[in-house]
Amino acid sequence: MPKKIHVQAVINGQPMDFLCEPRQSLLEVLRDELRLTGSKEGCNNGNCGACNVLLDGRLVNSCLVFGAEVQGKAVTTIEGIATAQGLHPLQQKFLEHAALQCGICTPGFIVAAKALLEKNPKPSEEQVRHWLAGNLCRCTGYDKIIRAVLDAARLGS
Amino acid sequence: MTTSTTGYKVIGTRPLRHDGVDKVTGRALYGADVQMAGLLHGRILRSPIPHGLLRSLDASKALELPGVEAVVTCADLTDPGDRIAELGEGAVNLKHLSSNCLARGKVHYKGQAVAAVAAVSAHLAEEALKLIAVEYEGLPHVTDVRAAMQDGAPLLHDDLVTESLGKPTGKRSNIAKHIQFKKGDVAQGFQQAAVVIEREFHTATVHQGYIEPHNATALWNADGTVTIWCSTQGAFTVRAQVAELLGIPLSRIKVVPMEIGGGFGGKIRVYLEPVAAALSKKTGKPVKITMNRADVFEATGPTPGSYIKVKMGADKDGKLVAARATLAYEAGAFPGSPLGPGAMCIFACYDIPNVHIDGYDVVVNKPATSAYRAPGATNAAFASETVVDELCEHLKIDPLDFRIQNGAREGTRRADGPVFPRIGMVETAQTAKQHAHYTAPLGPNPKAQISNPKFEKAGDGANLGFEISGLRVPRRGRGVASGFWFNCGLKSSASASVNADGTVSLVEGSTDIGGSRTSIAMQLAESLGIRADDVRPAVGDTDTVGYTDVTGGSRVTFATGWAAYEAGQDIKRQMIARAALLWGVQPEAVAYEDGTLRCLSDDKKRLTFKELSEKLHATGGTIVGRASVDPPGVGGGFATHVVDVEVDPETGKVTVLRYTAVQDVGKAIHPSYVEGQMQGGVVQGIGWALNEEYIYNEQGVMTNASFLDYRMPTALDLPMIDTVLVEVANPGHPYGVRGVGEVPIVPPPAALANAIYQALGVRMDELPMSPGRVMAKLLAKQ
Amino acid sequence: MKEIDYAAPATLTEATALLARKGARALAGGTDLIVQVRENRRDAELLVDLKNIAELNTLRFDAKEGLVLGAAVPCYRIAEHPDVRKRYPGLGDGVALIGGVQIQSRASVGGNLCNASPAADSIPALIALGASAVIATPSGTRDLIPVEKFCTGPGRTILGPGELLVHLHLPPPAPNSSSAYLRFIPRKEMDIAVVGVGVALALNDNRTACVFARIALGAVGPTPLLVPEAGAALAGRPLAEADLERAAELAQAQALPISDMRGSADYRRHLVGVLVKRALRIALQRVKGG
Amino acid sequence: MARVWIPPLLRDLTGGRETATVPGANVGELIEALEQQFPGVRGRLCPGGALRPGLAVIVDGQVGRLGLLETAGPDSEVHFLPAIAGG
Repeated sequence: MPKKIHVQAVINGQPMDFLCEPRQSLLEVLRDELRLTGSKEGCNNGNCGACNVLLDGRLVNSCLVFGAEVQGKAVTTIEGIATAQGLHPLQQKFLEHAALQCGICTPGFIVAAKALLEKNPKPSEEQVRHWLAGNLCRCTGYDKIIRAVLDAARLGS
Repeated sequence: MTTSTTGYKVIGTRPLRHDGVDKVTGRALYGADVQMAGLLHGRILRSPIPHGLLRSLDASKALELPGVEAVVTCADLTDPGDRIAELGEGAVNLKHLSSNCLARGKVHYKGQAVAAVAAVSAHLAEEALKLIAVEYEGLPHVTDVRAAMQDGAPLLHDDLVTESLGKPTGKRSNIAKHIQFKKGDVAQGFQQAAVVIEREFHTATVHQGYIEPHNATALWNADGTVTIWCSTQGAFTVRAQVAELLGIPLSRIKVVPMEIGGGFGGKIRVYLEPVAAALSKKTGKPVKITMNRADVFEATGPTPGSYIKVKMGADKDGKLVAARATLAYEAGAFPGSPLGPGAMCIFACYDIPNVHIDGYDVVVNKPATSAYRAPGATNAAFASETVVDELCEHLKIDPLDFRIQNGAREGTRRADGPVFPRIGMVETAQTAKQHAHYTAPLGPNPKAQISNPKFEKAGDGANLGFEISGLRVPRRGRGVASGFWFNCGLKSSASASVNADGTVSLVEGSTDIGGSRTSIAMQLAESLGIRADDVRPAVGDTDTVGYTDVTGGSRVTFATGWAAYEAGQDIKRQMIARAALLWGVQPEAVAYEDGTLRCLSDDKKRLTFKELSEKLHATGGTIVGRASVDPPGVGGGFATHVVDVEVDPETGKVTVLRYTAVQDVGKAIHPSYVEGQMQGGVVQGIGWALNEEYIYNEQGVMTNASFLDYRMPTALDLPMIDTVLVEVANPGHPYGVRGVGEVPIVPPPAALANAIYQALGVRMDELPMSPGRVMAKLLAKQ
Repeated sequence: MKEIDYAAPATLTEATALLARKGARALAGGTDLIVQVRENRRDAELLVDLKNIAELNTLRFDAKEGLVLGAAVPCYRIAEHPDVRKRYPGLGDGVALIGGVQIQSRASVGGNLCNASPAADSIPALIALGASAVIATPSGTRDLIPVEKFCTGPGRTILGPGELLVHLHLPPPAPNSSSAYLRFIPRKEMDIAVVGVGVALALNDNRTACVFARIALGAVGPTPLLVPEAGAALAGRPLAEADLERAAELAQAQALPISDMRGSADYRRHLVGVLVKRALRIALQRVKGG
Repeated sequence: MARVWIPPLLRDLTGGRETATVPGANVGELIEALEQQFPGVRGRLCPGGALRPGLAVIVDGQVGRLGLLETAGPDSEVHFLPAIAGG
C-alpha cells in the first residue's frame, strides 16, 4: 500500500496528528481522514473557493495544498468558525440575508470573508467583491452574499 | 378557491431557513460527505474520442492492482432494449440512458463513460483506470447543429430517423424530431407589416455550472436491497431510472437525497447511481463515486447550442402582425433537447395574430443535453427579443411601450394554441417603465480620472481614464428584454405530524435546492395559523415520503407547497374533531381561525393550537396530516429586465453597470428567496450572455472543461441585482404562487445584446458575446 | 493522482541534491504544479518543497543592490511590499493579478517563472524591468540569466536536473523611471491572460523625452517575449500618441500569437496594440505623478 | 362536443383542417372520434394505446394529468403539445 507520512498540525485550535499519503491534498485529509467535511470540493484546481481554509491565518484553497505541507501549521476550517457562544457574525448575517441557496459554496465564502474582515474590518463593496472573486457561487448572483458581508462588517464595529 | 396576495401572517415574511445553521457551519451533509465503514471509491473511465466503436476492453491489468476490487462495464447493467419509459419528468429512452451511464458498443462523445473501477482509495481507482485497455475504432464526428443537419454528415445513430409526430420519414438522419406550430397565416400577416426584420442567431452550449459535482454512494445489500445516497433533484426519478437500468423492482431501491449543491436541471438524469450500485453488487461493499469538474463539463448534460432564425413584422402603428421562427437545437449525443419549450416560448410574450414556428432536435457528438433553468427558452428569447429591439428601433417606439402594446395578456392565444389565463406580462413591462432605473440618465462615459492608477483591479487599463485627447473611452448603453416560462405542476406529497409542544414535523419529498423547505413549511404554518419556526421540515427519502416529482420546473413552492397546505387542512379537520370531542359539541360547532380553535356555541371555550396539541395523546393519539397532490392551475411566469452596460471599444469587453429584474411572481412566499432566485437566474443569464461556452477543437474535444476557462461570473464581474416583485396572484393556487425560479434566466442575453447595441451600434447575433466577438463585430463595422 | 514522494529540505544543498533525482520537481506555492500533476499534465515522482529554505524566502530592497526576490516568496508579500509598489510598480501590477486572494497566499513569482507559461502574469514585467534569475546548481555555483532567456518553450525552462531558481534580482530603478503591467482577460479576475504587456521606461531629467524603454509581451508566443524594437523606437521620443502608436505597431509585428480557446491570433494581435499603448501611458503617468 | 386543435404536423390526415369538433367525455374518446373522421390520427397521437411519449394534452389551458382519461367538457378546447419539463 502507498507510503504514508506523519503530520502534526493544529486543526481548529486542536493539536492533531494524522497520517497521509504525500499525494493527498489538505482537502482530502480534512474530509477523508479527519472527517471535517464542511470544506467542499467544487473544482479541485483552485478556481471555486469551496474548499477555502485558513492556513496560519492566510486564506488558501485546501485543494492546492498537500496534507504534508501543513506540518507544524495551524488550519482553520468552517467547523472552527462558530464557538460555544454561538455563530460568528458572518454566519448569522448569511442566514439573515438569505445569502445561501444550495449552500455548497457557503463554507468557503464564510472562511474567505472572515479572512477579509480580519485584514480589513471596513471593506467597501468593491473590496468585498474583489476579495471574494476566488469564490464561485452559482445560485445567488452574489448580491445577498455581498450584503451579508458588508452587514457583518458593520456589526463588527 | 380564493386567492389573495394580502392578509397573511406567515407568507410574505422572511424567517431564517430551518436548515440554515447546518449550512453556515459546515455540518450539512451533501452527497460527497457520505462516509461509512468499508467504503470503496469508484472512478469512471471515459472515452477520449468523440465518436467511435468500442472494439474491445480488457480490465485484467487493472484488477491485478492491489486495492482494486471490481471493474464494471455496460455488461453489468441490464440491457433495457429500445424502450421509452415515463420517468416522472418526461420520457426517457432507456437504451440511450443506459449507454450514457456505461457505453454500449459505441461512444458518442468525448467523456462518455465506458467502464468503472472500485478500489480502496480514489487515487488507486484512478491509477487503475490507466490500466484498462480499450480499443476504439474512431468515426468522423460532428459537433455543430447545422453541420449535423446536412446531408452527408456523420450519422450518430444507425437507427435514428426523423420523427414528425408519428409520420414516418424513413430517412436516416441526425434530426431526431421535427415540431411545428402554426397560428393564422404568416404570409398574409407579413404583407400587413410596415417593418419586417429577419435575423439568424447562434448560441453556444452552456452548462448549469452547479458548484457541487455529481456524486453517488450505493450499497447493494446481501438481501438484494439497494440504498443510494446521492445529489439529485429528484429521489423518485433516480429510483425509477436505477430500477430500469439494473432490472430490479422499485421496491428494492431506497434513494436518500442528500443535501444538494445546485442542480438547475442538470441533476435529474442519473449518471453515477447505477454504476455505483453495480460496483457495490460486485464487491459487496458500499461504493462512492464522485465526478471531478472536467467530468461534470464533459459528461453531464449541458444545455444545447442552437441555431435560430427569426422573422418578425409590425405595422406602422407598432402592432406585431406576423412572426416566423426556425429553431435547431443540439440534443447532444442522444435525442431530447428542450426544443418543444423553446419553440413554445419564443413568441409567448406577445400577442401575434400570425405565427409559424418550426423546430428541429438534432444529435451531435457532444454530451447529451439536459434541462437547464427554463430549458430552451433563453436561446429562443435571445433571438426574438433582439429582433423585437430592432423593430422598435425602426418604428421609433420605446421598447417597453412596444411590449405594453403588444404584450400577451389574459385571453391571448399562444402560437402553440392554448389561451393565456391571468398573467403578468404587461404588468412587468409597465413596472419596468416606471422604475427609476429606466429613466435614470445613463451617465456620461467615464471622465478622465487621474486617480492613482496603481494595481488596478481588472488589470486591463480600461477604466483608468487619461487626459490624452483622442483616446476612445468606454461607452454605455441600456437594453431591455422580456421572457416567459411555463412553470410546472406535477406530483408532490407531504405528511405532517403534530407534536405535543405545538410544533409540527413536516416530511416532504422535494429536495431542497435553495430554501424550499422553508417556503413549504411557511405554507403549512400559514394554513394552520402557527409560526414558521413551529414547523420543523425535513426532506424524506423514497421510503419515508409519498411519491414526489423532481425539484425542477419551478414547481416546488407551487406544488409541494400545495401539498403542505393540504396536509395543513387535513390537520385542521382532525384538530377540530378533537376540540369538538373535548367540548362535547359537533365539529360543525368548532371554528379554527388564526391558530385558535373556538367553540361557536360558547365563546369562553378556546384552545390555541399549542394547547390542543398537548391534549392529543389523551384524546385519541397523535394527529398526522397528509396530502398527495397533482395540482392543475400552474401559472406561467413573465419577466422584463433592464440593464446598463459599459463596453470598452478597444477590447470589446462588456461590464454590467446596473441591472433591474422585474418579474410577476404570483405571491412571494419568502420574498428573500424569491429575490435570490431572480438574482441567481439573472447572473446565470449574464454568464451565458457574455462568456460561458463549450469550446471544441477540431478533434471534437472540449478545450475549456474547467471553471478557469469556462468563465462563470465572479462577484467582481457584477453589480447588485435589483429586483422588483410584481405580485399578480395565480388564481390556480391557494396562496397565489407562481413558479419563480426559471424565468429570470430568460431575458438577460437579449437585454445585454440590446444594451451593447445602444453602446456601440453593433447587433450581436451570437452567444456568448465575449470580448473577441464584440471586437470582431466592431472592427467589421468600422 | 499517481503515487509521489514529498521532501521539505531546509537548505539549498539538500534541495539541489534532491532535485537531481529522477522525476524530482520543485514545489513552491504549488498552485500550478499540484493541478498539473493531478491532471497528468506534468510528471513527478518526488516533490521537493522549497518553502522551508530561508534564502528562497528573502525579499529585500537596497538602493544600490536593487531588489532581491526569493523564488518561494508568496505573491501577497511582493504585492504588498512598499518598495515593490513604489519602485517596481509593473512587478506589483503583475504579481497582484496572479489568481485571487487564495492563490496570492501561496503562489510565488519563482514558481510563476519556472512554470514557464507563456501567459504568466509576472514574467513580462520582470523582463521589462531587466530582472535576472539567480540559479543554484548541484556543484554549488550560481548562474545569472536574464529572465527573457529563462523560458525556452511552453512549460520549459533552461533549468537542468538539480538546478534551482534561488531568487530574482532586479536592478535599482533609473531616475525618472517607472513600469506597468496590463493584461486582458474576459472577466475581471480568475482568468489566464489573453494578452499581457509589461513596460518599463525612463525619461530624461526634464521629463520631455524617453531615455529608454523595454516592452515585453505575454501569451503571444511560446514564451513571454521581449520586443526590443518596440522599446528602442521610443528612445529619444517625447512619448506623444504617435510614438506610442509606433511602439504598439512594432510590438504587434513581433508578436507570435496563436488561436486557442482564450482568443484568436487576430484578436490577440489587436490587444497587443491596445495594451502596449495603455501600459506605456500608465508608466508615463507614474513617472510624472511620482 | 369538444373542439380539438389538430397539430400542424397531423394536418396531412385532416386535409389541412386546423380544428375539429368531436364528441367525447374524455381525451381518449375524443381521439376515437377523431379517428373515425380522420383515419390514422389515433396511431400518430397514441401509438401503443397511450399518448405518444413526450406529448401532453392540454384541456382548457391546463396540462392534462390523466392522459387519455383527462375529462373534457362540452365546450372544452383541446391541444396536443410537447410536454414541458423544467430545470
